[in-house]
Amino acid sequence: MQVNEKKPLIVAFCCNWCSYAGADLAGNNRLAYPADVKIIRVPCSCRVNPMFILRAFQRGADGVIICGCHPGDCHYTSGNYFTRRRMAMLFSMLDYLGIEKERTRVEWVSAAEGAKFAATMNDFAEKVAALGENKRLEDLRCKR
Amino acid sequence: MRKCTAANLDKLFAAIAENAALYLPVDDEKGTAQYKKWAEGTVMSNALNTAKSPKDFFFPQSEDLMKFKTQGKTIELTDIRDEKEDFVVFGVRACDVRSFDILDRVFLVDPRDSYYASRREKGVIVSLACSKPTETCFCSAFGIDATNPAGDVTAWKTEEGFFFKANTEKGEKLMASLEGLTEECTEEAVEAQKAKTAAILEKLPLADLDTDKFGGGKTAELFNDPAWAELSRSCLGCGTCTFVCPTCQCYDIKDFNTGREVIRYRCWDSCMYSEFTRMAHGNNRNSQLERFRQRFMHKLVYYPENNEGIFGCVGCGRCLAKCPISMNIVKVMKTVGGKKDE
Amino acid sequence: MQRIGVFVCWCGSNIAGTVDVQAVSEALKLEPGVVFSTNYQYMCSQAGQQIIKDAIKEHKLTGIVVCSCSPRMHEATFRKTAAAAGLNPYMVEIANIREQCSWVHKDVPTGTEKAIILGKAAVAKVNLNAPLTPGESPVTKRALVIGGGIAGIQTALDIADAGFPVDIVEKKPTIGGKMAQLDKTFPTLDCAACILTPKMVDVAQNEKIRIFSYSEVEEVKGFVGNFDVKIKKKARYVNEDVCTGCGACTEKCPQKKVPNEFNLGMDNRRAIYIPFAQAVPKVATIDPNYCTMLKTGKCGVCSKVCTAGAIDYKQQDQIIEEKYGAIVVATGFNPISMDKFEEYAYSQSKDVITSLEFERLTNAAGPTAGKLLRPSDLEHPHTIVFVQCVGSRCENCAEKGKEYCSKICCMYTAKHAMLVRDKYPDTEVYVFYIDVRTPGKNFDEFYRRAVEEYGVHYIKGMVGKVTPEGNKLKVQASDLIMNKQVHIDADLVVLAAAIEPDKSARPLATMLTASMDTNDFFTEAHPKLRPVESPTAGVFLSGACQGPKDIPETVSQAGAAASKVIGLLAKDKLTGNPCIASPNEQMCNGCSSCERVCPYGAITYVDKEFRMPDRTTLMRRVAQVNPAVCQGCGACTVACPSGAMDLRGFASAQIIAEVDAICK
Amino acid sequence: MQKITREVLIEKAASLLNEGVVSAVYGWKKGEFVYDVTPALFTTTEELEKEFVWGDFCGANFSKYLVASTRKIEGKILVFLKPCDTYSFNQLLTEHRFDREKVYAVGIPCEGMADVSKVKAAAGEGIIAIESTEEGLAVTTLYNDAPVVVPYAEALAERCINCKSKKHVAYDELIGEEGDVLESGRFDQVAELEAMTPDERFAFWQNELSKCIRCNACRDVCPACTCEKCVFNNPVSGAETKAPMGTFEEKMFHIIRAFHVAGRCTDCGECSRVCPQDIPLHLLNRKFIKDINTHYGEYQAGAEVGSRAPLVNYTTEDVEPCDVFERGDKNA
Repeated sequence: MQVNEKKPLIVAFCCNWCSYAGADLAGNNRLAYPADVKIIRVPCSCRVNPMFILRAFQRGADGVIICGCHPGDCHYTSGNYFTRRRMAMLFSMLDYLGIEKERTRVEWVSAAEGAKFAATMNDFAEKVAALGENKRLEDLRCKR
Repeated sequence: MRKCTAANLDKLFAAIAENAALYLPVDDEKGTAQYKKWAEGTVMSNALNTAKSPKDFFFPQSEDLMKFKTQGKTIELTDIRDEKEDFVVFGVRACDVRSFDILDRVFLVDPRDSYYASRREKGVIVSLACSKPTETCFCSAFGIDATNPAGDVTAWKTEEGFFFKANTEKGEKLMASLEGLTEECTEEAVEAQKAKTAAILEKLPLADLDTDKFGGGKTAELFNDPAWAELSRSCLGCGTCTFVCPTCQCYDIKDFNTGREVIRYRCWDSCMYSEFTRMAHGNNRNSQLERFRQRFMHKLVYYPENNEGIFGCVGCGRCLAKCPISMNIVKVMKTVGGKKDE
Repeated sequence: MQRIGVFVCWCGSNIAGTVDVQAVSEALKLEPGVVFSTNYQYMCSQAGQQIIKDAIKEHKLTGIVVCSCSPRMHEATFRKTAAAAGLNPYMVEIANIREQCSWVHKDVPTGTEKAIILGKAAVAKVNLNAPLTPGESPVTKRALVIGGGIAGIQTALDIADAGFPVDIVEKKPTIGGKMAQLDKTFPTLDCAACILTPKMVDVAQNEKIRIFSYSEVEEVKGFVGNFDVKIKKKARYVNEDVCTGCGACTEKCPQKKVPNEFNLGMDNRRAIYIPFAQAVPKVATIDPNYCTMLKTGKCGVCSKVCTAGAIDYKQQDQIIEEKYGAIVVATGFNPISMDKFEEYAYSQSKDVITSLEFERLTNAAGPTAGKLLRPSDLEHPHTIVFVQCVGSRCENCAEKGKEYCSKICCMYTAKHAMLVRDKYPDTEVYVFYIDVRTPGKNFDEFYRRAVEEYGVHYIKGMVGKVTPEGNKLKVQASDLIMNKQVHIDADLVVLAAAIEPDKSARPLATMLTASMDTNDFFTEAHPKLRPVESPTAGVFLSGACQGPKDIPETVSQAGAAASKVIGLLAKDKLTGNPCIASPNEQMCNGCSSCERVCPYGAITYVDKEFRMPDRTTLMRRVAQVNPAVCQGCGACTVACPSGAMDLRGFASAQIIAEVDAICK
Repeated sequence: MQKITREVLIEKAASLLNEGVVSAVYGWKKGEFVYDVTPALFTTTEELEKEFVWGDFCGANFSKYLVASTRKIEGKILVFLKPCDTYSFNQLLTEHRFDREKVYAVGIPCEGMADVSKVKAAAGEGIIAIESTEEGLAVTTLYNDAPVVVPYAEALAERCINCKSKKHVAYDELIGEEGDVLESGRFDQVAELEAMTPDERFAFWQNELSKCIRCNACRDVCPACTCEKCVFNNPVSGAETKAPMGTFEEKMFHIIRAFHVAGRCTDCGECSRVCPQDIPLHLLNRKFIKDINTHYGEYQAGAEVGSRAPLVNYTTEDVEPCDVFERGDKNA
C-alpha cells in the first residue's frame, strides 16, 4: 500500500502484563489514538534492548515509546526498575547527541489505565508529528 | 615546466573546479589534513600528508553496487552505481601516487572492476613533491622518489609558488586548460628543492630500511619465521592499519535489506579481523598470528611475487603513526627474517 | 523457510466494521513465507478453529498468524487449536487488530492499512519462531519450614494435614517463637499459651512433621521442586531421643547465674535448661557458654542426676542433608535494640522496659509469677507510662530506628493498658502516641474500651525524655492536642520497641537467592497478587519475615503459604514456561551481568570446556539458566553485553523483525 | 617525567622471573622513535635489559591482554599497572574475565603520559630523538638545530590532564607510594556540550562521528570490550556493521558501544588515544559516567572488585527517564 503523505511512524513497546493490557482496555473503551502508533508486545519493558530502539529509528520510525508497569508493580518485580535506568541513560545519551528528546519516551501504564494509554499515545503522536521527520537518526537507505 | 604564482593559486583552483570536482588536502578544526572538495575560500593544507589515504577516490570505503527486489519468483535488478563526475585530486604525495599503481594491478586486471575503472578514468592526479619528509617516511625503501612523484601532473611547491609538469595525456589536457594562469619557467627552483629534500631523505631514521629479505619467492623462507609470534602477540586485531593504508584493497560484499529492497554494497574489510573471509566451514586463519602474518606477507612477498617485484607497501608511514600499539611494517621488516637491524 | 497460514478474523463487525478483512488477507498473502491466507467471521468459533486445523493439515503449515482480538484474549485458544492439528502451539502468533486497531481507529482505510502492518509484523515474527516445548522437572514431595514460631507451626500443620511430610528447622531449643512469650492476645484477651501450646503439641505428635530444634539451615542448593538443603543440628549435649524432659538436671545444675532469655534476662536459669514448661521438644539443652563441665571438664552433676542417661558431653554438631520440593521462610521478628534510645533511659533504669518484657512481667509463668512488680524494687507500680513508636515511623533516623510502622504496637499497648487497669485499678496509665492505628476486626472497639471503659490516658505526643530520679522516673512529654508540656512521675515506663526481621534472615535470603527489601523483610513475588510467594520459585513466605504482622494475619498468611506449598507438592512434575532465557555458550563471557538482574536467581555459572578454532581446548565460565526457575522477563537479555542471552519466544531477532516490518 | 626509572622495573621483573614467581612479564617495548612503544611479553632477563622501556610514552594498558594470555600461558604473568590501569584490571576481575591467581600485579606510579601529537604540534614534525628532562621533553627533529623543550604540561595527554586517580586499586606489590583519588575536570567538556543547544550538539557529533572509519580500534583496545563475540561482528545480532554506511551506522556503532560499556567503563581513555581520526570518544563514555554519578550516586567502575555496576542495579526511588534527559526543563 502506497502512502503518499508522510505520516509519523511510532513504535510502542508494551509490556505484556500492564501496558499491553492497558492498550487493550483503551480498545475495549473505544478510546481513539492515531493509527501511526504500532505496538510491539514484549514480556516486560526490561526486554527492550536499546538496539531495538535504534533499529526502529534507522528503519524510519519517528518516535519510540516504551511502556511498562508502574514502578513497584512489575509482574517480574524488578524488570521495570532496570528499564527505568537503562532508558534514562540511553535517552540522555540521545539527547546529548542532539537527537530531539520528544522522539523518545518512557511511560508507566497499568492494565487499568486504558484512558492513560490513549491519552499518552495522542500526546506522544502529536509531539512527534510536530517535530516532523526523524532526520538525525535516519538511515537514508531505508527512506521511503 | 609551468609555474603558478602564489597570488594566482586560488584562481588556478577555481579554474580547475570549473570543469571538474577538485579535491585537495584541507586542515580540519583540529589541524588534521583530510581531502575535501574545493570551494571558494578553501585553504590548502600545509601538512605533509592526509590522515586517510586518497584511495577512497577510486576505492571508496563503501559503495553501493546494485539493488534488487524480489516479488514471488521474479527478481528485479537495478544498477545503482554512483556515476562519478570528472574530478581532480590535487596534492597527492609520491607514496600515495604509487599506491594507485598498486591498486590498478589488482582492480584493472581481468576481471576488470568496472566500478574502480570508471573512477580511475574520470580522475586526474596532480601529485605534489615532498619538501619536509618526516621520521615515519620510508618511501625510498620502495624506490619511490618523494622529490619527483608520478601522477598525471607533478607539482612542486616552493616559496615562489607552484611548479607543474604534465606527465600524461590527461595531465597535459588539464595543464592546457590552465594556460592563462600559469607561465612557462625554468626548472632551477625545482631542482634546488629536489636536492635539498634529497639530502633530508638520506638523513631520515628509516632511510636505510632494507627490503632485500623480502620479495617474490620468499614465502618458504619467511612463512614459519618464529618472529611472527612475538610481533603479532600484542596486535589488537583492529583495522586501523588496513583502513589508513593506501594500498590495502580487501573488501567484503554485503546485502542490506531495507525491508522493501536489498542493496548490495561493498565495503573495506581487513585481513586483521577475525571474521575476515569467514566461510561456511569457518575461518581460514584462526589466530591473530596467521592474520597478522597474512597482511605483511601479502605486502612484502605475495604481492611482489605476482607483480614483477613491486612491493605492496609505499612507505607512507600512516600505519606507523596510527597503530594503537605501535606495531607496524617497519618493525616487521626489521625483525622477520632473523637479520635484526642492529 | 516456514509455511505460514494467515487467518483474519472479522469478529462479526467488531473488526470487519473498520478493517477491510479481505484486503488484509490478500495483502498478507504476498508476505514471505505465507502460503495460505483467509478470513472468517469468527475465528475463535468451532467452525473458525476448524478452518485453521484444516489449513494446517492441507497446506502443511509450519506456523500460523491469526489476525484477531488481543492475544490476552485468545492466544491460548489458538495455541490449543494448533496443537490439536499437530502444530507446535508456540508456532502461533496473534496480530491484535481489534483492541489495538479496529476499536481505536475510525475509518476503514486507516484501519485496514494498520491491520496489514500489524499482520506483516506477526508474519515476520512467526518466520523466526521455533517450536518450543516446556521443560519438566520432578517434585520432591517434602516441605521445609524455616522457623518454628506460630507462622512456621501453622504452615507446617496445614501442609502436614494435606498429607505431605514437613520439616521444621528452629534455631532455639524449642518451637513456639515470640507467641510463647506473650501473655494475653488482642483483641479477645485469650491467653497466648492456651491457644499456642496445643498447636505445639499437635506439631510434636504429627507423624508427618519432624522438628529440627536447636538447628540452622546451612546451605541451600537446587531450585523449585528440587532443593538440596543442609541443616546443622547444633550439639545440645543431651540425647534428644533419650531425654524425658523430667527437669531433674535443670534443678540440680550448680550454675544458676545464666540470664534467662525466655524471660528476656529478667531472671536466671541454669546452664542446662528447658526454656519453658510447655517446650516442644521437651528436652533439656546444655548452654556451652556457661556449663562448667564443658568449659573446665569438672562438674558432671547433670549427668549424675539424669536417670535416663541422656547427657552426652561429647555430642557434636551434626549436618543433616535432605531434599525438599518447597521451602517456607518463617523467620519472624525481634524487637529492635534500645541501645540508641538513651533519651528513654532504658539502660539507666531497670524500670524502663520494653513491651515484650512487660508481657513477661504480667505472665503467670514469668519472673514475677504474673504479679505486676517493678523490676528494680519489686514494688507495685502506681503510675505507668507507655511510649509508642520507639524506633517505628522514625523518619530521617535510619541509624536509630525504622522508617516503617511496626503495626502491632498500638494494639498490644491498648491490651497492656487495659489489663493493668483491670487488675490494678489504682494504677494510672498513660499512653503517648503519634497516631493510634487500629484497622482490624474489633480493633478500634478494643482501643476505645481501653480509653472509655478503663480510663487509660491517651495523650497525643511524644515523650522527650525519661530521667530516673530516686525511685521515680521523670517523664517529660508534650501534649500536642492541649499544646503543652506534660511532666509525669512514673513508676514504670514501657517502650513499644519497633520490630525488625530476625538477623538470620539476611544470610538465609542469600542462600535462597530470595530478594529482600532495604529493611531486610523478604520481598513477595507480587505485592498484591502473590503476597505469600517469594520471587524465587518454590520459596514461600510466612509471617513477620515478610513484614510486621499480628497473630491473626500471621496465621492466615501461614495458611496461604501452606496452600501454595500444597499446590506445588501435589504435582508430580513441574511444567515450565518454555518462553525462557537461554544463553549461547559460545558467546557467553561469564561476566555475571545477567545473574545480577535476574529477579529469580535462575542463572548460575559453570566452567565448561570449549574447543577453539585453533584446535586447542579452553575452560571458560558460562551462564546457565534453570528452566524451572526462569520466568521469562528478559532482563538478562539486555544486561548481556555480547548478546549471548536470548529469550525464547521473544528472541531479539524476532523483535527486530517486527520492528523492521512495522517500519518498512 | 616519570619518577621511577626503567632499571627499577627491570630489576623487579628480573628477580620475579629468576625466582620463578612469574613466567612472563607484560611491559613496554622500545620502538623506532622513542614514542612508538609497543606492549610486549618478556620472558628473559636479556630481553628485558635490551628492550624494556618505561617513560613518558608508555600509555598502553595491559589489563585487557590478561584475558587471552592467562588462558594460554603456564604460570603467573607479571603485569605492570599504572594507577588508571588498575581500575580496568579490577573491572575485568569483577566480570570474571581472568583468573587473579594467574597474575602478579605490580603497581607503578605514573606522572602522566605524553601525547605525541601534542609534542609534534609544539616541536614540529620529523622527530628523531626525545629526551625526558627536568624542564620537559627535549625534542630533536630533522628540522631543528637544537632540541626544542616541550614542557610536560603542554605534552600531557588529555586523559592525563584530567587524571582521575593516582591511587592503585589493585596490586600484589606497589612500587613507590600510594597515591590518591584526584578531583579532575574530566566532566567539564561534557558539561560544555550539555550546555549547547540540541542543534549545536548534533552538529558537533555529526562532524565528529562522520569521521569514523569503523576500524574498531576503540573497541579492540577497550578493556571493557572483551566479549567472546562482539555484537558488531555477529550477523545474527541485528547490529552487525562493517562500514560507516549511509548516515546511520557509525552512530549506531558508537551509541551501542558506549551503552554496552556504560557503568563498566573505567574512563581509561584508551578509545580516544587510539582513534586514528581523533574522535573524542571519551566524551561519550564520560557522559554516561556523569549521568550515573548524578542520578545513581558516585560510581567508579573498577574501584572495587565485585561491585555492582549501576545498570545492573536499581533502587525503587530512581529518577524517571523524562527527568534525566530533559535535565530539569521539563516544560520547555
